[in-house]
Amino acid sequence: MTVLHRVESESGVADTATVTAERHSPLEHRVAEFERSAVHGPRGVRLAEEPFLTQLDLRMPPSGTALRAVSEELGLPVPAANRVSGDERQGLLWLGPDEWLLVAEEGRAGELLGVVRSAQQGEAGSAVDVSANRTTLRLSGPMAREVLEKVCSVDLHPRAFSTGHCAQTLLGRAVAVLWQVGREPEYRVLVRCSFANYLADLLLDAMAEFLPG
Amino acid sequence: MAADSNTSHEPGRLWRNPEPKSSYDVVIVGAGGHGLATAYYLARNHGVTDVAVLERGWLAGGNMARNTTIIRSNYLLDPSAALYDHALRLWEELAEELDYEFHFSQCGVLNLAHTEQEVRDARRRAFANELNGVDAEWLTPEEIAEVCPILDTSPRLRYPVLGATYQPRGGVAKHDLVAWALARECDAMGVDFIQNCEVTGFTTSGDRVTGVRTSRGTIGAGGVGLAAAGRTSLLTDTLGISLPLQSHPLQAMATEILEPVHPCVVMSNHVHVYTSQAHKGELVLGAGIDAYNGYAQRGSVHVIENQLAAAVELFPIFGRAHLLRTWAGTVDVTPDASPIIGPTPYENLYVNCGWGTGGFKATPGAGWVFAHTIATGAPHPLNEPYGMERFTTGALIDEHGAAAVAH
Amino acid sequence: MLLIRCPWCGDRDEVEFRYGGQADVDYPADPERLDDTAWGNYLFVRANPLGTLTERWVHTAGCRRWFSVVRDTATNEMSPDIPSRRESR
Amino acid sequence: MTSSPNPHRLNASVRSGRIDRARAIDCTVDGRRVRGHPGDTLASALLACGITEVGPSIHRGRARGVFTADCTEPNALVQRLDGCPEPMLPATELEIYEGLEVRTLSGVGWLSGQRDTAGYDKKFVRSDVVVVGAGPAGLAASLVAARGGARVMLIDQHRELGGTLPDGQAHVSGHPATEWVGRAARELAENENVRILTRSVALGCYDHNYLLVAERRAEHLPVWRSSGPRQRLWHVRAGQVVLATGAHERPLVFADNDRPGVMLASAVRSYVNRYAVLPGREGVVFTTSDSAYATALDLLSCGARVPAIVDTRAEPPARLVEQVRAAGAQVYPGSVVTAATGEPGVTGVRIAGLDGNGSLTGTPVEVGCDLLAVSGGWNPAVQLFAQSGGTVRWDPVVAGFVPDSPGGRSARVVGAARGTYDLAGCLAQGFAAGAEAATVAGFRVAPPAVPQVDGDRPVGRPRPVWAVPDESRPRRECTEHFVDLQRDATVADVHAATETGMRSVQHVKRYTTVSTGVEQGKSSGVNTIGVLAETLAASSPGEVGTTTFRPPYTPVPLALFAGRTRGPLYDPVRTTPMHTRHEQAGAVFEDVGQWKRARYYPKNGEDMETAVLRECAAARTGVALQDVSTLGRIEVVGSDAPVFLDRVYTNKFSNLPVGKARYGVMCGADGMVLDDGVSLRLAEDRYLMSTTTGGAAKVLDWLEEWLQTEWPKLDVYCTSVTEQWAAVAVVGPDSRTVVGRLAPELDVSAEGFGFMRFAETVLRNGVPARVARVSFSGELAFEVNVARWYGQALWDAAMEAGRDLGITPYGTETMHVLRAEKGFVIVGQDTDGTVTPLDLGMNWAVSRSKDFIGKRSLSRPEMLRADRKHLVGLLPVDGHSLLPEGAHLVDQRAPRRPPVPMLGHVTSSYRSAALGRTFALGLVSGGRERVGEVLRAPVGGTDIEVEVTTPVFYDEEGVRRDGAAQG
Ligand SMILES: Cc1cc2nc3c(=O)[nH]c(=O)nc-3n(C[C@H](O)[C@H](O)[C@H](O)COP(=O)(O)OP(=O)(O)OC[C@H]3O[C@@H](n4cnc5c(N)ncnc54)[C@H](O)[C@@H]3O)c2cc1C
Ligand SMILES: NC(=O)c1ccc[n+]([C@@H]2O[C@H](COP(=O)([O-])OP(=O)(O)OC[C@H]3O[C@@H](n4cnc5c(N)ncnc54)[C@H](O)[C@@H]3O)[C@@H](O)[C@H]2O)c1
Ligand SMILES: Cc1cc2nc3c(=O)[nH]c(=O)nc-3n(C[C@H](O)[C@H](O)[C@H](O)COP(=O)(O)O)c2cc1C
Ligand SMILES: [Zn+2]
Repeated sequence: MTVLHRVESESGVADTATVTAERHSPLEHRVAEFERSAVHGPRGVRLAEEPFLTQLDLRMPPSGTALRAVSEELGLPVPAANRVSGDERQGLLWLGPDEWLLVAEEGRAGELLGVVRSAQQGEAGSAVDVSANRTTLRLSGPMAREVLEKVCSVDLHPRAFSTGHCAQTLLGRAVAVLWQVGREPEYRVLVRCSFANYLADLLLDAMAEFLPG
Repeated sequence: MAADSNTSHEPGRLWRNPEPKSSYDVVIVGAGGHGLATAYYLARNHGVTDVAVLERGWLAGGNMARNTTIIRSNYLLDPSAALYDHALRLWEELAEELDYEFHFSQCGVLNLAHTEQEVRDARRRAFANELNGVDAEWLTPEEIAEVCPILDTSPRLRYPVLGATYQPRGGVAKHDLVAWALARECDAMGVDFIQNCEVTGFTTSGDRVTGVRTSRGTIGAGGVGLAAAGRTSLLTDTLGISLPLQSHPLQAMATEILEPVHPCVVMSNHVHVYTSQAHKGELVLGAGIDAYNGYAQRGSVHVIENQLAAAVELFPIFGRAHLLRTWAGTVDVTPDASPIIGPTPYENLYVNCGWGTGGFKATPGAGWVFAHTIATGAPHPLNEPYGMERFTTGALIDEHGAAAVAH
Repeated sequence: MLLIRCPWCGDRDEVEFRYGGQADVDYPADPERLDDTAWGNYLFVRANPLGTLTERWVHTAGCRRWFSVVRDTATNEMSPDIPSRRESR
Repeated sequence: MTSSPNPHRLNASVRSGRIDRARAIDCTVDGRRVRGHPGDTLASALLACGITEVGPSIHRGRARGVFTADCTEPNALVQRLDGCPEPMLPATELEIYEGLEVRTLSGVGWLSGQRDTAGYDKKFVRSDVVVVGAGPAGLAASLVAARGGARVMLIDQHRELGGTLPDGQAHVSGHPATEWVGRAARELAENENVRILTRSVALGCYDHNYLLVAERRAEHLPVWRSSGPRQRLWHVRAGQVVLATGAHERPLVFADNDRPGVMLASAVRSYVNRYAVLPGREGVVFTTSDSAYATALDLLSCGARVPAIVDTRAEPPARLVEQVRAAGAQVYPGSVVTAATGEPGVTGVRIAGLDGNGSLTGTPVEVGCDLLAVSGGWNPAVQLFAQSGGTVRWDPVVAGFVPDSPGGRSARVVGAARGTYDLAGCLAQGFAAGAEAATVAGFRVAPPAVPQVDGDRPVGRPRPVWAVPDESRPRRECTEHFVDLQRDATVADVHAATETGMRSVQHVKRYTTVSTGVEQGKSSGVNTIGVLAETLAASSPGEVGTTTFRPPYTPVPLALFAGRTRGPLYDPVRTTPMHTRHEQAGAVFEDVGQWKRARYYPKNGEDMETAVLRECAAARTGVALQDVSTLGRIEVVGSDAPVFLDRVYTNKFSNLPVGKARYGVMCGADGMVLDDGVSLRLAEDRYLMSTTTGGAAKVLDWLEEWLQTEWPKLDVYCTSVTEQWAAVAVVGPDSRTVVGRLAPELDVSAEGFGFMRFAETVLRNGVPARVARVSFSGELAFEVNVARWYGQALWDAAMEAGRDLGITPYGTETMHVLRAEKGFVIVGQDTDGTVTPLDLGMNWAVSRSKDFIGKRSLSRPEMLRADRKHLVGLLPVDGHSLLPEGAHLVDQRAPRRPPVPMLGHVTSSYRSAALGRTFALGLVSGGRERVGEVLRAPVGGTDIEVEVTTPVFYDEEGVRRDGAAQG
């Protein structure tokens, strides 16, 4: 028997079951290459993919009750502009005056969508599962900022951008969400899947300078 | 210098620098290529020589001094093909007619296609050109390589060259020399060039313009032709005429002088660059307008970076050429990328504007039809479709396909 | 490369934005009641001043919000529009 | 040892110079070996070897020599030959390295076909205070700003800090100034907020304090020793800018002033003090101001003779005169060099008096020399300041163009760049500007006291001379008085320009080509302006004004601007999650926007036509599969979503039932078709819109624009989910079977799953999916959507499910054929921005009962004309001939010779397996009224006759979409 339209769960389609064996991330074939390109030491920098993170795009009026309820329910304060509340395991990224990206560990889209929807109580706003929309690159190492500065014009100096900061911006010719997750520095770069290979190429090319020899 | 003689000029003399008279039969605003050509054909074709060309700066110092000098007539739509090819036919005789070597070189123009849709569009244009009597050929990558060996036609490119239209009659001319050649002939026929004379407004009587207010006083006029390019709407605004013009910076650049390597003109809409080598030897490159309105005659540097990336992609050999100078003009862009040439609500005021990124090639043709419009009070058949009423009726002449990249 | 102050994300380079021309051009309340000239003006005629222009930009590579600023078209000096009448909700 | 390879190198006891004598470097110039040391430029190495002459001049082939020691060099331009050849490099700026090989040029370089393998890098940074120029003024500014805690960036084009200090003999606090430089450099280097970029030229200063800086990272190294990028282009956004760019010395214009051996006085100092090279043993100095006296003293202190110091001023400062006299030089006050003599190099000068009116007096005397050091005064380096709109004015005291009041710009100009030529003044201005800039940037700091300095202090006013009168010829005949050495332009040329009627320096520049070479007027500009001012009897050079200062400050390779944006990184290649499957299947790809889409899948060497016929046949008679993951997807959510879609689509979406899908068309405000696609109604307040592949970003922007700027009150939110989904279209009579196997839980029967419905289900492999019954081919078809990361699994599962049925992957070309057979348009192929939905015959999709964006435009007079171009079908009368896309259609009776009136053109044209013939779509004037008419398509000299038809060729009744017609 088929339900022709499942209004309740229409956005949950992607996450109902996590059929991991059937799942492929855009950069899974490049793991070895990432390892080869890693540079360690004081002028080190490394790139890796962190695939399949749960991501929900939240849109709601910034002053509405829905937002407060959602924030309370998630246990994450509403972040200030260009900031992230929470941490790598569960973080709420500011994307715009009425837009946030909830990023959590893999496989939690259905659950979190439920939490958000029920907190929202039918008030204006939208919550859309975008977990498969982007993949995540992780760029870390003492030279990570140097590398990003080759492809990104946002001010990444520690005085302006540090752990817990995020920005939607251009990396080369790709739009991405940049999130500093650690002091080393360490960054997460969330990028649409179809741009992932380009961005990996771009970052590896920018990293090449630090390869010994 | 007295505004006395219209006898033949002294050797080397290009123009007198007369004081403005109190009035003229016709006042042209703007001594760019179009203003000069208009004055020339007013005198030559219509015997109207009591003409002043008023210029806010130095003669031909606007876009005429800044353009990448590309001349071609392979436009898609009938009115455009007719107008631009009329211009090209005039170019073919102009140097001789004016007895002035301005290095008009029909080195040929390639318009590259990089996607299947571009191929369709380009072939459509080439087919139309043929039927309009405009020379056009469709070239395969191999044939392109023969015309322009330094162009990378390999499939290696991110956007490989899939083909190109080729107009052998197209080419370049040395812009400054064209202006001087026209100016010399106008001057000899009695036209006054008044430089450093900015028009700031008009004097009117009913629906007639009686003169222009300028930084050098009011000058009476039997008729006024505006050929002020990027500043045209500033002038029409003073009369409450709203023109659909937006003035944008358009940048170009040149390298140092190099031995000849680049045999023709190459233009690419898709990767957005166009290139040629001037007769002196510098490579001249350009691309599209800066997004924002602006009169500063300078633009943003990322526009240049993008077009140089495209240039080096297409021409790997350009990598070690040096960027010597960048500059910008102020171009007036219309919604359909076609000019406005014709009458206005004021019965003796005419406009010639909206040439955007591509009016140099039209210089003699535009001057021809604009002179006709001013002299007779009615548009020439070639500029009939180019009136401003088309933005009300919807009869646009949409040349974005042919003009999307500046040229 | 203009430096544009997105009211939400802060100062960013021009490449992150798309230009939207003159600000505050309203969509006519009842287009059918406009004559062809008025409609043509709505479609095609925009201010093109030498000097200050209140203009729109959208932060395409960032928050995707439209906003207006005042810019001098002769010098490119920019100041944020005060207050933003539209483009907020 | 026979002879020293560096005969002109000064003994270390006389001048140590800033070179490493312990190591020798050999390079090759015009095939000759030239030996120098680390620290040498090619020019200093040449001079050390006694080579003064370089390539002859561009037009007149006159002998020329090294003229400067900096980036204003007009003569010593070389083509580098080692590595990837590079044209027109000034020898005065080229640091030597082992293996450097060059050829001297005559003003024209060349490009080689050799591939440039070097890397070019970019970097984007912000800085509170950016200081350009690391001379005393710039160093002072940087020191103070850094002490305040600001992020400081100090940029200088040379390898060492100190600006011109190492060229001279000044002292600070009683010690050589270079020691002060060393201390400053250390302090800055130790401050983590300071970034020092040497070998870096600030190319341009753009709006909003944006600077572009070209850093040479590996250019001074042999190719084999360089790793990493050869050059790096820094994009610097500065809070505050301090320009301490120094000044350029002006040449002097007199007869034969271009002879090898004529050299700027400051360059002579530079060669002596910085490079320990003595450019001549008998040096005449010709000057208009104080600074060249130091040149004379330097020469004398190295054992050279200075037979004459020729000063234009009748009363040079007595202190200077005494000093040089005491050292053994003779001063000729109120005098000029009228001519350099010698062929080709200078062997002497002719000196005459110059009276108060600027006329020559007395009988010229001849003085022998092998070096003529000239100083026509100084031009503050205002280039960067002026580029972004700063204005300059003529300062008669400085005798140069100086920055006008900053006029609201945040650039502060200090030191020689604003005409301050004494060291103490430079330091004071630098300190003050650094403090000010830091303070404005939010880092409060006060300037320190200026240390005690001596040396290099001008006291007298200069007396500029723009062109020394010729001894016998009038100006118009001064054809050997060069104002621009690089462009071979003379006083006579400037004069000729004025005789044409030209008054503007802009015209003169273009007429003579003065200042258009690689020095861009740095050495030629002001002299030309001066000559012009005199010719026009202008009150001062200020009345003439300058030409426009434009970036870049010095020439840089185009490849540097391209940076990383080359080859595979030129533009992102976007691929779908099934991409590798297409590659494995041997697909040929096409570029659609940034996407690579499979165009067709040739088997066993098929050409496109054969492959497409096969793929089409599979779709019409069996089952075929296409990756449609590139289609744009937007979730439109909110209580006003139905109202909103009614406004953006020409047809209605508010009455679409939940669970159903509808095709929609969007127009621009001008009424022209913008995009189209199918939208699903997921819930009362939720739609999933699809857009064309190329339109995805554009449509989302479009929706946001209207929502935010026109209808902010609507409760609607749009979210792009294009890449959340991967999708395949399963097409053909057998698609039901395949989808039934793929999604066993789904009732795929015609009754259970009607056209334009959609359902959610779980595929056999456990993957959740949304299946929609939509068709872009007229055939029974399903679109199966899964989360992106299951895309490849979906493809594999579908192929597996259809294997026994011969499921055939198909590409965009087949898709185009299939839809064209049904008369479905492709936006962008069958439309071009000038086509309305009515032109396409889509009246059924254009609502009369509601307003939508663009509606008003459809009633403009032009849109109502009967002869508008309509979308029609076109059938070549000969069913084998294929109309070329883009071909135009003309009336049977149309003339054969141009201009031929055209009625329209072919937008899509194919061979059809289903129709067994060729067919096409086109836009034809009054086309709907012409159905049945036969037109001609003239192509390549022949005509193809075509019949105009309605645009639906296949299954006009639409029975196949339910699979009913399955045979
Ligand atoms: C960078 C660049 C590249 C280009 N490349 C090409 C190309 O390759 N091929 C091509 O065909 N076209 C090209 N163009 C376009 C072409 O230059 C213009 O379309 C054409 O020059 C415009 O006509 P014009 O010559 O009369 O305008 P201009 O030369 O700009 O003349 C207008 C004159 O009016 C004067 N003026 C303005 N206002 C007043 C006033 N109030 N009072 C008095 N005088 C006034 C101005 O000072 C100016 O001299 C290019 C333009 C630019 C900027
Ligand atoms: N008449 C005179 O006696 C006279 C004239 C000029 C200079 N001077 C002396 O010269 C010194 C001037 O000091 P200062 O600090 O003003 O200037 P400076 O000439 O010492 O230093 C300027 C520095 O800026 C660099 N520079 C210029 N443009 C640049 C660019 N676009 N990118 C990167 N670097 C660039 C130059 O290469 C130079 O190193 C003082 O010692 C002064 O006494 C004397
Ligand atoms: C076709 C063409 C070729 C040019 N070639 C050179 C050149 O070789 N050297 C140069 O310095 N400028 C060259 N220019 C640029 C001019 O010097 C100048 O920048 C331009 O006319 C704009 O004027 P402006 O910079 O004074 O505003 C060229 C301009 C054009 C249009
Ligand atoms: Zn923003």
